Amino acid sequence: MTQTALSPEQHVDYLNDGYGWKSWLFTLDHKRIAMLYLVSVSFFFALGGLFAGLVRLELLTPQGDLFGPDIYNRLFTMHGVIMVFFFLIPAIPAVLGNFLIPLMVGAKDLAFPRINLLSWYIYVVGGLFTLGAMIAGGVDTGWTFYTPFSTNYSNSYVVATGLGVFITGFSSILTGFNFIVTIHRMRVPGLGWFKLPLFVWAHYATSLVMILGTPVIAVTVLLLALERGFGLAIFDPTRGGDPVLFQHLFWFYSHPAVYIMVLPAMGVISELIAAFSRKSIFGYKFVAFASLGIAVVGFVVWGHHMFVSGQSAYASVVFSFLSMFVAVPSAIKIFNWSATLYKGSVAYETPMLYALGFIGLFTIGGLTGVMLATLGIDVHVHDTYFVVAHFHYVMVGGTIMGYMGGLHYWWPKMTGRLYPQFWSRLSAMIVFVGFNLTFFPQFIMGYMGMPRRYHEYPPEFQVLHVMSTAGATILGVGYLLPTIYFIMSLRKPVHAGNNPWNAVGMEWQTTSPPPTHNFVSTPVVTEAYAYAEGGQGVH
Amino acid sequence: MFESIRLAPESASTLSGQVDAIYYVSVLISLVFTVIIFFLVVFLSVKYRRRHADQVGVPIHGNNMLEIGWSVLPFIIMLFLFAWGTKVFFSLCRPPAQSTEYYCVGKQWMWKFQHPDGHREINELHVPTGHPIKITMTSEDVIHSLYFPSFRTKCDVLPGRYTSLWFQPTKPGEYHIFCAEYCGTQHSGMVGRVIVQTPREYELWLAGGKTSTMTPVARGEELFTALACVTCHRQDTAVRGPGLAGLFGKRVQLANGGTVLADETYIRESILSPNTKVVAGFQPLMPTFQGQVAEDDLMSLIAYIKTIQPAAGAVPAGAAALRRAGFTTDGTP
Amino acid sequence: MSMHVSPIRNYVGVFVTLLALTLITVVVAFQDLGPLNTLVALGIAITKATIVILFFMHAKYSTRLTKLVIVSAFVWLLFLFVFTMSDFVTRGMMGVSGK
Amino acid sequence: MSTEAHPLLAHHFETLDQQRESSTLAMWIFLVTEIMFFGGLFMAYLLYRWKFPLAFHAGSHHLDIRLGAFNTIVLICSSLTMALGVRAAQTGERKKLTGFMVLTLILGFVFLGVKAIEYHDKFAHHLIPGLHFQWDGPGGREVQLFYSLYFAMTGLHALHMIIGAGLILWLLPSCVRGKYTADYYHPIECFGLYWHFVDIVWIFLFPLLYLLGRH
Ligand code: HEA
Ligand code: HEA
Ligand code: HEC
Ligand code: CUA
Ligand SMILES: [Cu+2]
Repeated sequence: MTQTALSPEQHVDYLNDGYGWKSWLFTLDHKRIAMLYLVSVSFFFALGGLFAGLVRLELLTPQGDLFGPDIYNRLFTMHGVIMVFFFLIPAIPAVLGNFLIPLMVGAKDLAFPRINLLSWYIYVVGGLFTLGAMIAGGVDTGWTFYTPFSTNYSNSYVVATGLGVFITGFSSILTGFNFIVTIHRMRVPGLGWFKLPLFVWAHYATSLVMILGTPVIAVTVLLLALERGFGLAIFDPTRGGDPVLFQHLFWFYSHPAVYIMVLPAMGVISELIAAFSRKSIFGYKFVAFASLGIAVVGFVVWGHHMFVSGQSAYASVVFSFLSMFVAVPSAIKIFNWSATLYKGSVAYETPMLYALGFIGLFTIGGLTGVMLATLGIDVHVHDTYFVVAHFHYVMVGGTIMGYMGGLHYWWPKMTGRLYPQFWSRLSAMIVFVGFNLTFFPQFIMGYMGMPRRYHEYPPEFQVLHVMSTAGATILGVGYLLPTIYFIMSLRKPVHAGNNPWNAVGMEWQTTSPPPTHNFVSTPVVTEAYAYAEGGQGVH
Repeated sequence: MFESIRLAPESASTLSGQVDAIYYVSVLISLVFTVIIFFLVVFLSVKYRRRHADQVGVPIHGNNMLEIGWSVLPFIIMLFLFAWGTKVFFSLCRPPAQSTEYYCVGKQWMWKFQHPDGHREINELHVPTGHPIKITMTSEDVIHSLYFPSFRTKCDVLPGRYTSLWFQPTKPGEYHIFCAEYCGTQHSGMVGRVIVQTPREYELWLAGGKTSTMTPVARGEELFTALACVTCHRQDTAVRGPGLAGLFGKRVQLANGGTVLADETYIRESILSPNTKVVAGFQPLMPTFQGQVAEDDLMSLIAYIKTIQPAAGAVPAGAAALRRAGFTTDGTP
Repeated sequence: MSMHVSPIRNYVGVFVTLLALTLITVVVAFQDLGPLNTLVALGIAITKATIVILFFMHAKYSTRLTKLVIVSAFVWLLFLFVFTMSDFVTRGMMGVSGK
Repeated sequence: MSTEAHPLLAHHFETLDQQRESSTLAMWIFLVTEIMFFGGLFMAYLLYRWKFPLAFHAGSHHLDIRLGAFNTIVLICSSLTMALGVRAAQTGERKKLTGFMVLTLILGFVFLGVKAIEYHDKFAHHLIPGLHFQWDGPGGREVQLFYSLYFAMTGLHALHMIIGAGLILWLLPSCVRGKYTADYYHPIECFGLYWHFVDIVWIFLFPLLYLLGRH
C-alpha cells in the first residue's frame, strides 16, 4: 500500500501506525486483520472466478472439446470448493464483520485479538493446503465429497483438499466465537441489544451457525480422510457402512453454511437500505429476530438435499416442510426492506444499487429455493442446472451483491479514499445484467433436464449454454472494474472525509480511516439509524 | 436454432403432467411475488428519491399488522405448495400394484437393464406404453442416479442397497436417460436412451432379441441350486435354515427380539452378511456369500426368492413367474 | 460476577458419587435387563456428566448466559441425532425399496 | 478509571471482571464446538449400533473391561485433582496449585499409558480395520464398523488428552512462579473446563464401547 500520497493534515490511523510487512503480519488490530483477509479472500475469488470462466468456456459447445472430462471435473470441483470455503464463507464476516463489529459496538478491538490473527493464519494454512492439492493435480469429487466415490474411487487429492477444508473450518469457528464474545461482553455501556445495528445481529446469528455447525463438517471430513487414508470402515458399503450417513453429516453443516453465507449479506443490506433512505429500518425487531429464526430453523432442513438419495420418504416430508418454513423469516426481511424505502430519502449511490439488486435477485433465488423444497418438483430438478441457477442466484445474486455493496459503502471508512462514482455505478449495472444473463437461462435448461457436472451435453441445450457463457463474460467485466478502481483509489487518492454518506452509526463517528484504538473519545450511543432524531450524520 | 428452447422436456409419462402442473403454478406464484417486489422497490425508490442533499426519511418504525400479514401470507402459500408437492411426491414414490419389475445395475459408467423376461440391454431401455414399470436398482461401485427427464423422475442408485422408481410411459418415442449423481470421470458419458414403444412393437422387439436369455427368476432358481442354498432352505420344512416361502414383504422376527421388514435390501444383507440379523429360532450357521455373487445374480436370486410361495409344491419359474410379476406377453396387464 | 469458591468437601463428595456411579454401571452391565441395559448405562453416564458440569465445571454458579450456551449445545446435538435417525428409522415403512 | 490498571489486564478490556467473564464464556463456547465435533462421531456410533447390535456386542467383547474401568477411575481422579487445582488458584495457594497440576498431569499419562497397552493388544489380535483386520466369529463385516469407530473415538479422545497434557506443561512454569491469584486465575479455570470436558467424553465412551452386551 502506498503511503506517499497522504494529505498534509494526516492523522495517525491504523494504516500509518507502523510500516513494513511485520507490522501487518504480526498485527493484532482487527482492522488490519480485516485487510489481510480482504487481500486473501479476493485472491481466492479471482481464482474461483477463473475456474468458473474455464467451466463456462468448455460448456460453449456440446462436445467436450476444450478439456477432457478429468480436467473439467477438477475445474468445477475446485471452483465450488474455493468459492464456498475460501471465499464466500469468510468474505463478509472476516472482512467487513471483522472491521466493523468492534466499531459498531464501540469497542477497541474484538475480545480476542490474538485468536483473530490466529484465525487468519489458519485460513492461510488451509488455503495453502488446498492450493497445494490443486497444483499437485486437483480434486474431482465435486464440492460435496460424496462417499464412496471420494473414499474408494477417486484418484485425486481428496485427503489434502479435505484437510484444507478441515483447517479452514477452524478459522471460521474462531471468527464466530470471537464475534459472539465481543457482542455479548464488549458493548460500550448503554448500548442495549436493540440499539445494535442489524449488521451486528446478522453476524451474531451467523456466528451461532459457525459455532454449532462447523465442528460437524470438521469431523466428517476427518472421518472421510481416515477411511480413505487408513482404511477405517465408516461409510464403506462393502463393510456395512452407509454412504447416506455421510450425506447427513455433510449437509448438517453445509446447509446451515448457506446461511453463514447469506445472513451477513442480509446484515449489510439492512445497513445500506437504512443509510441511503436515511431512515430507520422498518420493523427493526422483526428483522433482527428473523436472522435468529433463520439460523435456528436452518439447522433442521438439511435433508432437502437428499430427497432422491434413498432417504426415507417420510423424513423427506419433514425436511420439505421445515425448508419451506424458512421462507417466512426470509419474507419478513424482504418486505421490511422494501417498506423501509417508503417515505425515505432514497439516494442512488453505488452501494444502494447493489442493495436494491440484492433484494430482487435474492427474491428470485429464494423463491426457486422454495420450489426445490417442494418434493414433487425436486425429484425432477434435483442435480440439474435448476439447482445450479438457484444457488448462484442466492450466493452470487445475493451474497456477492451484498458483499460488493458493503465494500463500496465502507471502503471510504476502511481506506479513507473514494472511488469514481460513475464507474462504480456502471459496474453495478453491468454485474446485474451479466448476472441475469448468466444464470437465468440455467433455470430453463435445468427444468428441461440438463444435469449438472456434465462436461458434454446433448445439443438441444447449446443455445442456453451460449447465453450463459456470454453472460459470464459480462459478469467478469463487471467484477474487473471494481478491482481496477479500488486499486486506483489507493494509488491516486480522492479523500473521502470521515463520513461521505452522512450516515449515522458508531463507525461513522470516528475518523476515516479509524485510529488504531478505534475511537479517540468514547462514542455517543444512540438508537440505531437515528436519522430523523438528528443523528450525528445529518448537518 | 432457437426452436430448441422450450420450457420443459417432452411430457411422456402419466405423472409428468402432474409435476409440470405444480411447477407452473409455483412459477406463477414466484412470478407474482417477484413482480410485486421489483415493482415496490423501483416505485418506492423513484417516488421517494432524495430531492435535496439534507433530506432525511420520515421516521416510521414499523407496523405490526403489516408484519403479521406478510408473515402469514407466505406461510399459507407455503402450506399449499407443501401439501400439493407431497401428494405428487407420494405418487412418484408408490408404484401401482400391477407394475412390472425391471432391474437396473449402475456401474462406472454404464447402465445395465434387465427385462422381466431376461432380456438385457446396456444404456438403452425398451419399454411399452400403457403399463406401469417399476425399476429396482443397485450399483456396483459408487452412487449414481437414474434420471428420466421425460418421465419427470429420478432416484439415486446406491451400492449395497436397493432403491426403485416407477413410471408409466404414455407417448412412444426416444427420450434421454441421464446419470444425475456425479460418479467420476465419465459421469457425463453415463447417458442413454429410453425407447418407448406401443405394446405391439415392444412385443416384436422382445421376440426379435436373443431367445436363449433366461428370466431373472429362472436364473435365480438356477443359482439357488448352484450355490447350494437349497441344502439349507428347503421348500417344505425348515431344515437348518428358515423356509423362504412367502418371505418377501413380511416382518421377520429376529433372535435379538427385534423385527425387520423383509425387503430387497434385507434379503441382500441376509445373503452377504447373514449373521448381522439372525432369524429367531435359528443358529447363525449360514455362510457369507460376499464376493461370490455378482450384483445382477444377486438381483436374480432376490427375484426368485420373491416368487417362492407357501402353497406351491414345485418351484415356479419361467412363464408362471412372469405372470406373477404382473406381466403378460401380449402387453396388457 | 464474583468468583465462587466451593468447599473442598463438595469436591470430594462429587468425586465419591462419580466413583460409586462407575461401580454401579459396571455391575449393572453384567445383569441382563433386556433393552433396559442401554437405558441404564446411558442414564448413569448422563448423570455423571451432569454432575461434572454442574460442580467441577462450576456451571451451577455461572451466569444464565453460560447455562444457555451449555444447554444449546445439547439441544443441537439432539437436532443432529433425531433428524438423522428420523431417516433411518422410517426407511422401508412405505414398503417400496429406497423410499 | 482511577485505579491503576492491573498488569495482566489486556488493553481492550475495561476491567479484570470483564476479561475473566469473556474468557470463561469463550471457553464454554469453545467446548460447545467440541461437543458438536464429538457429536458427529456419536451420530455414526448411534446409527451403526442401532443397525448392527449383534456385531457391536461381539466387537465390544474383545475390549478389556478391566482396563476400561481402571481408566475411567483414573480420569475421575484427575478431574478431582483438576477441580482442586482450580480452587487452589482461586485462593491463590501457589504450592497446592502446582501440586495438583502435577498430579493431574501424572494421571493423564497413566490414562494414556493404559490406552497404549490396549491399542497394542488390538494390534496383536489383528483388530485394526484397514491394516490387517481378521475376525473369526460371526458378523465380521460389521464388526469392522465397531472397531473403526472405536479407534476414531478413543483416538480423538486420546489426542485431546495429549493436548491437555501439553497445556499443563505450558501452564506449569507460571503456576510455580505464582502468576495465578484470586484476581487472575482464569487461564487455570479455562484449562480446567477443558480437562473436565475430556473426562466427560470418556464418561460416555466407556459404557458405549466397553459395557455393551456384557450380560
Ligand atoms: C446463500 C446460499 C443459499 C441460500 C440463502 C439458500 C436458500 C434456500 N435454499 Fe438453497 N442451495 C444453496 C444455497 C442457498 N440456498 C446451494 C449452494 C445449494 C446446492 C448445493 C449443491 O448441491 O451443490 C442449494 C440447494 C438447495 C436445495 C436442494 C436442491 C437439490 O439438490 O435438489 C433446496 C431444496 O429444498 C434448497 C432450498 C432452499 C430454500 C427453501 C431456501 C430458503 O432459505 C429461501 C428463502 C427465501 C425466500 C422464499 C425469498 C423471500 C420470500 C418472499 C419474497 C416471500 C414470498 C415467499 C413465498 C410465497 C413462499 N436449496
Ligand atoms: C460463492 C460461490 C460461487 C460463486 C461466486 C460462483 C460464481 C460463478 N459460477 Fe459457480 N458454483 C459454485 C459456487 C459459486 N459460483 C458451486 C458451489 C458450484 C458447484 C460445484 C460442484 O458441482 O461441485 C458451482 C458450479 C458452477 C457451475 C456448474 C458446473 C457444473 O455443474 O458442471 C457453473 C456453470 O456455469 C458455474 C458458473 C459460475 C459463474 C459463471 C460464476 C461467476 O459469477 C463468476 C464471476 C467471477 C469472475 C469471472 C471473477 C472475476 C474477478 C475478477 C476479474 C477480479 C480479479 C480480482 C483480483 C485480481 C483481486 N458454477
Ligand atoms: C449352511 C446353511 C445355509 C446355506 C447354504 C444358506 N443359508 Fe440362508 N440361512 C441359513 C440359516 C441358518 C438362516 C437363519 C439364520 C440367519 O438369519 O442368519 C438363513 C437365513 C436366510 C435368509 C433370511 C430368511 C428370513 O426368514 O429372514 C435368507 C433370505 C437366506 N438365508 C437366503 C439364502 C440364500 C439365497 C442362500 C444361497 C445363496 C442361502 N441362504 C444359503 C442357512 C443357510
Ligand atoms: Cu453415474 Cu454419474
Ligand atoms: Cu440447503
